[in-house]
Parts: sequence; structure tokens; C-alpha cells
Amino acid sequence: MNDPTQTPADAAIAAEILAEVPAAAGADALPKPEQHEMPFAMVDGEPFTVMPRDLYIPPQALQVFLEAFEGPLDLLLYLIRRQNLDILDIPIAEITRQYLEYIDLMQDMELELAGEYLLMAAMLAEIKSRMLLPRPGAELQEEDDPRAELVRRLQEYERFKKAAEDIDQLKRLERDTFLAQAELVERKVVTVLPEVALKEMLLAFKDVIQRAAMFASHQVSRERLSVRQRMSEIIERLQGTEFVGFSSLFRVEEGRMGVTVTFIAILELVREGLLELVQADTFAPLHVRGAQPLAAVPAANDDSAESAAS
Amino acid sequence: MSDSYVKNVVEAALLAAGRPLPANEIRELFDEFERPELARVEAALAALAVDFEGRGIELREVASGFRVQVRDAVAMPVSRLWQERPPKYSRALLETLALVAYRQPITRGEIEDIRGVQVNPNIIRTLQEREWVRVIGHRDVPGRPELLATTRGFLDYFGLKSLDDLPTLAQLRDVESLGVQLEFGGTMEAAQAQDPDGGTIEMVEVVEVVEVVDVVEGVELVGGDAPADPGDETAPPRKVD
Amino acid sequence: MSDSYVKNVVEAALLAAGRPLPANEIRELFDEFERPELARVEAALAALAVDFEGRGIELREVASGFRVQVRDAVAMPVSRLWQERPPKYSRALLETLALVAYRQPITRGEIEDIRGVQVNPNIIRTLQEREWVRVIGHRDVPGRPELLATTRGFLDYFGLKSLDDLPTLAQLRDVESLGVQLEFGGTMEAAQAQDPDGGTIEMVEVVEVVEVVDVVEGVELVGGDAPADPGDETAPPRKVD
Repeated sequence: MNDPTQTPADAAIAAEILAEVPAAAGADALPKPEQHEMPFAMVDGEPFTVMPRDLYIPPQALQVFLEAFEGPLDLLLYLIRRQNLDILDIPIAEITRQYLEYIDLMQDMELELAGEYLLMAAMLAEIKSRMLLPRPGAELQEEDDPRAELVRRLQEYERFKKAAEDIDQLKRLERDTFLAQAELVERKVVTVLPEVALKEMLLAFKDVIQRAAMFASHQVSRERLSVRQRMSEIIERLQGTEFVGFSSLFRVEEGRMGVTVTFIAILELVREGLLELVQADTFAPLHVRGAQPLAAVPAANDDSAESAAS
Repeated sequence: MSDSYVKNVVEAALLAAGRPLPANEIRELFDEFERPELARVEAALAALAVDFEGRGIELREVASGFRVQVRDAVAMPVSRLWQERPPKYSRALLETLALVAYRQPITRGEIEDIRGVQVNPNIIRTLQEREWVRVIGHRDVPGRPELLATTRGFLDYFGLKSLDDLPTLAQLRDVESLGVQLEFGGTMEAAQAQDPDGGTIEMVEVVEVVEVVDVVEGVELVGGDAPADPGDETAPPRKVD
Repeated sequence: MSDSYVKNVVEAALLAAGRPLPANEIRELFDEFERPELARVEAALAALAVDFEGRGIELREVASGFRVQVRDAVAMPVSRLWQERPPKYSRALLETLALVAYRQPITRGEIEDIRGVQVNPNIIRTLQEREWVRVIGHRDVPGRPELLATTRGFLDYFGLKSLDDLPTLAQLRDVESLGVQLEFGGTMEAAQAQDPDGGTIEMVEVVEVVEVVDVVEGVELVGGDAPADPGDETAPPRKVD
């Protein structure tokens, strides 16, 4: 970095800036601004507003200060707030003068000056010249105020500058908030069972049926599934018993339809050789017997299935 | 500085650290001017261990210090936080399941006959472990193959009251047209009240009421050994009360 | 299944997860056959919050769910567990973040219009890498600029449940009431953070873009005509894209 060649005029601005450096560094330290320029120092209660000419200002300090601005709006806001001016009634000529002094200084410091700073300078100059134009009437319409757009942009920027400060104040992880965590020493292996949609199964069934050309049999295609279900129930019913009374397989409360289903199920089981109908004598009660001694199926299997479903 | 403040710092530090902390390291977290004796930190650790009793976490001392860990009693559900997505079931499994549902009681051999390929024993085992299919007996033929049937758990999983809630084979012949009816919601108000799959079931049920009559008549036909009449299939369904 | 078991699972899961958990995700950790009602999980969360009172930790609901965190009262000693300082964020980054948070969805160009300076692409990249900001689409204008929005991760990081929890945005004073404001020495009044009519705001921004262009053109005229003014000399207006 080159040391800037300081002219006396620059030194005056620089001194003014330097007085602001601590204030800019910590907003909390900023004293209540007064209408006049702030003193850069207090000695025995007396404000000093003029920097001694020969005071050396470290260029680094100046640079840090100047680089702290987030852009032309930020710099303008600083100039306005520093003098406790109302943002809605900016003395454009004065603010423009101060703004340009800073721009000059930044250029002297060979800071990389964003184009936006120069654009703002031009905008200020334009507003200033428009304000000098003779006004058509005595009353100045607010919307005709050449400053209106600038004021609106300054306000808009300022509220988000404030919002950024507010967000920075929020309690956040890493800095203010710490998550509580406990160790899971041994992760249990949890087997997750795949989900199946009914439609998936039906489509799979349709495919296999088509492949097997099962629709060739009309009777099969008409079959009621409750018959199949009843067949399974009857086989289970016969489990571990030798004979079951034929009539005991029917439940009157199921109605005609239920009785029919049971009857078809029995006939189908007989046809498939899974069941025998036994009659000891003519006119003796019919009995049903499994066509073979049925293997014992662990009852626990069924119980757990039902409890899992409930 | 109160005992409860010391305990709170100890608790928060142990839970925030993400690693075991020795007691003296916890002690050094306190501001110099209020730093408690090591014995006080240790007393706080002991008090915490008591606090954690009957809770989801516990205090453990390991080689490098104290740590809070998940209690064994709840480790299983907590482990599900990291469970992997399950693989999908194979086509072969779904076909096997469907065949057991529609053709029960059925043996593995019969499933193989229909599918035209061998059934991997793992598929049957998976279906049994899932408690959707179980063995209800054996067929009295050489080898005494197991007879497979679906369970109540199967019905519950798919939200069926009974197997009758499944579409009949006839309805399944044209799943596409079934799908079209579903998409338009058809004439069935029930289909709108339910989710798409539930809607299917609702619709099927109504159609099946008609079919029950067919079956009842079919009994008589079976008794009379009447040959199957293909014309019946296309016959318009009759109304039932 | 006892209430204390449910509470223990909830507690252990929250502490083991290392991220906020929504109540329904906690519920799904339970085995299918013992899965409690959501209301029971919520009751357990409420009971835990009470248990944590006066302790070193607290239950907090943020955007993605519930988490357990160190209580403010003991945060200072606990923070000494870590040597490295927490990351600090530049004003430029925070202002950009604030604009995305309050004005989302917003394009980089719109951010630049309000801040009055170009946005360093690194800032957007940092915000995206931190998963605080993401691209949710493109504005349908030439160049199709990316629309930026904040994430749930952003809310979580700052301990917020929703965007409504953001600090209130200062109100824009009406320029047209300039005279009145002057008389009363108007002060900035707090306004609702969330403008219910987001569309209006968007429109205002578009108008603003147009006006900036006008100003640039006006500058060129002034530059040619204006009498010697030190400001004009040192700051020759430049065309900006």
C-alpha cells in the first residue's frame, strides 16, 4: 500500500474521520449525536473539534474506516446519522459536499472504489441541480421533491441494514446455542420391512395369471375369494381333531350367503382331496375329517400375527 | 454458587461436548473466580446419575471421562433414526403372495406350476416371517407338501375385512379398465371418500355383491355338473336387494 | 406401553439425533404394534419440557422440529469446551441474508438494487454452502435470474420456528408525508415484519429499477451542462450496466 500524499485539506478530513473510527468500530460507543459536528476528543470536559495539523494519522486506520462502508447508501446514511439529520429532509448540498470529500479521500488512498460510489456522486449532483431550478409554483409538491427517490432508497437500505444487525443479535448455533447430544453406544440393527401397496400385488397377480392362462377356465375366474378363505379356515378348524360335526362348520348367524360359502368351501375341499365326509350310518350325522392327519402348526405363529395387527 | 448451578453446568457440558469429559476438565469450564472444588463437580456427577434413573439416558464413566448415553431399554426405537430404507419386494414375492391369497390353500408346487418357475424358499420364508402367510396343513400326496394360506395380519396390512374385498379374477382380467373407472371415480361415491387404493376396494365390493348371486347359482350348477358357459361372463350383472 | 416409556424414547431420540426431530418422526420410531398416538408423543414432549425446567438443558421447537439445547444460563461455561471462536459473518453477508429472509423470493439483482452495491458471488455461495439460502426457481424475465429463499436450516440455526419469528422490520416512512413527518420529528415506527401483500413489494422494486436507469441518463445531461462544481469534477458519471 502506498502512503498517500496528504494535503492539509485532506488532513482535516482525515482527522475528522479518525475521530469517528472508534465510533464506527463499536456502535455502542457512539455518543448521542448533536446537531453540530462531533468533537473528536474531550479534554478536561472541553470538546476539541479541530485536529492539530501535525497529528499523524496512520493510513491503515483510515483505510479500515473507509473500507467499512457497505456502499454509497451506507456512506450517505453514515453522513446523515452522524449529524443527526432527518433522513426525510436531507440538506443535499452539504451532504453532497461531504460525500465527495470521502470519495476523494478513498481515491487518494487508492482504495478500490466501486462504480456505485461514483454513480451516487452523479445522482447527488443531479438532485442538487434540480433543487436549484426555479420552482413553478409556491407550493412544492412532495412527489416533485428531487430527493424523494434518494430518501426512499436510503430508508429502504437502512431498514435492511437494521434487519441484518437484528439477525446478527439472534441467538444462534455455534455462538450462543449449543445442542445437547447423548451417545447411542450401540446402534441396534433394525430391520425395516418393505411397504407393499395392494395395487402392486394385484398387478403382479394379473401378470402371473395371464402367463398361466388361468382365465381359460371360466369357473376359476368366477370364483369367490371368500370360498378360498373359508377353505383355509375349515382346514385350520380340523387341526388336531379327528372329526368335526358337519353341521358345526356352519354358523346360522352368517345367513344364507355365509352358509352357502361354507358349503362350497367344503365341496371344494372334498374335490381337492383335502377333506373327507364321513357318515357312520344311513341318516347318522355327517362328520368331516381331514383327508390326512394334519401337521401341527405352531399356534404361536397365528397368535403373534393377530397381536401384531391389533 | 449453588449446587444446582454446578450440576446444571455439568449436565449441559456433558450433553454439549459430544465426547466423554473428565471431571477436572468440567471443573475448568467454570470462571476462575467461581471455580468449584473437584469434589463438588464429582458430587454433581453423582447427583446427575441419580437424576437420570428411570429416564431415557444414563451417565456412564468410560476411559476418557463421563458421558451421557442412551439407555439400552430405548436403544431399539432410537436406532431407527438411522435405519436404512428397506429394499422393495421382488416381483416373484408379490406373485407368490397373490397366488396364496387367491388360490389358498395352496402348496409351493402348485404355485410353481402356475408361475412356471421354481419358488425360492426364501420367498416363502419372508412371507412367513412377515406373518402374511402361514402353513395350515399338508396335502396328502407324496412329500406331504405344506398348504399355505394368508393370515389375518395379511388382511389387516392391506386394509381388507376379508378376502372378498380383493377383486375377483374376472375383474382383474382387465385391470386397465378397472384403473380407468377408478380414475374417474366412477359412479361410486365411496371411491371419493377413500384413498385411491381404498377406492378400488369399495368399488370391487359393490360389484361383488352381484357376483355372489352368480356363485349361489353356481352351486347348483356345480351340483348339476353343468359345463361352464362363457356367455355368463359377459352377461349384465343382476340387481340384488 | 407406559407414559414414562414413551417419554424416555422421546428424550433419548431427541438427544441422540443431533438434529431437530418433528413429533411425527419421533412417533414413527416406535414399533408398528406399539406406536403411540401423535397426541401421546406431544404430551411426552410437553412433559419433558417441564422436566427440564431448572436444569442445564431445555426443549426448544424450531422450524424442523424439537431439539434439546443448553440453557442460556449455563451457555457461557459450556462455550469454553471449544477452543476455536465461532464464525463471524460480515455485514455484507448479513445484509444479503436479511434481504433474502425478509424479501424472499428475491434475485441477486434485486438485492443489489436495495443495497446499492454489487453482491459478491462468494457471499451467495457461502449462504448456500451453509444451507441457509437456496435457489427455488427463476424469475421469468430476461436472463432468468435465480430466485433465492431461506431454508429451514436457516431458521433452525437462528433458533426460529418460522419466518414470522424474525425481528420486526422497520417501517418505511412515506416520502409523500415528508412535511408532516418533519413537524412531528417522526421516528421510525415498528411495523409487521411480514408484509401480507408480497406482490406490492415486488412491484415497488421493479419501479425502482426503472428509476435508477432514469437517474443514470439524467446524470449524463447534468454532466454536460452543469456549472463547475467540485463534486462533478471529481466524480465524472459513468455508465453502469
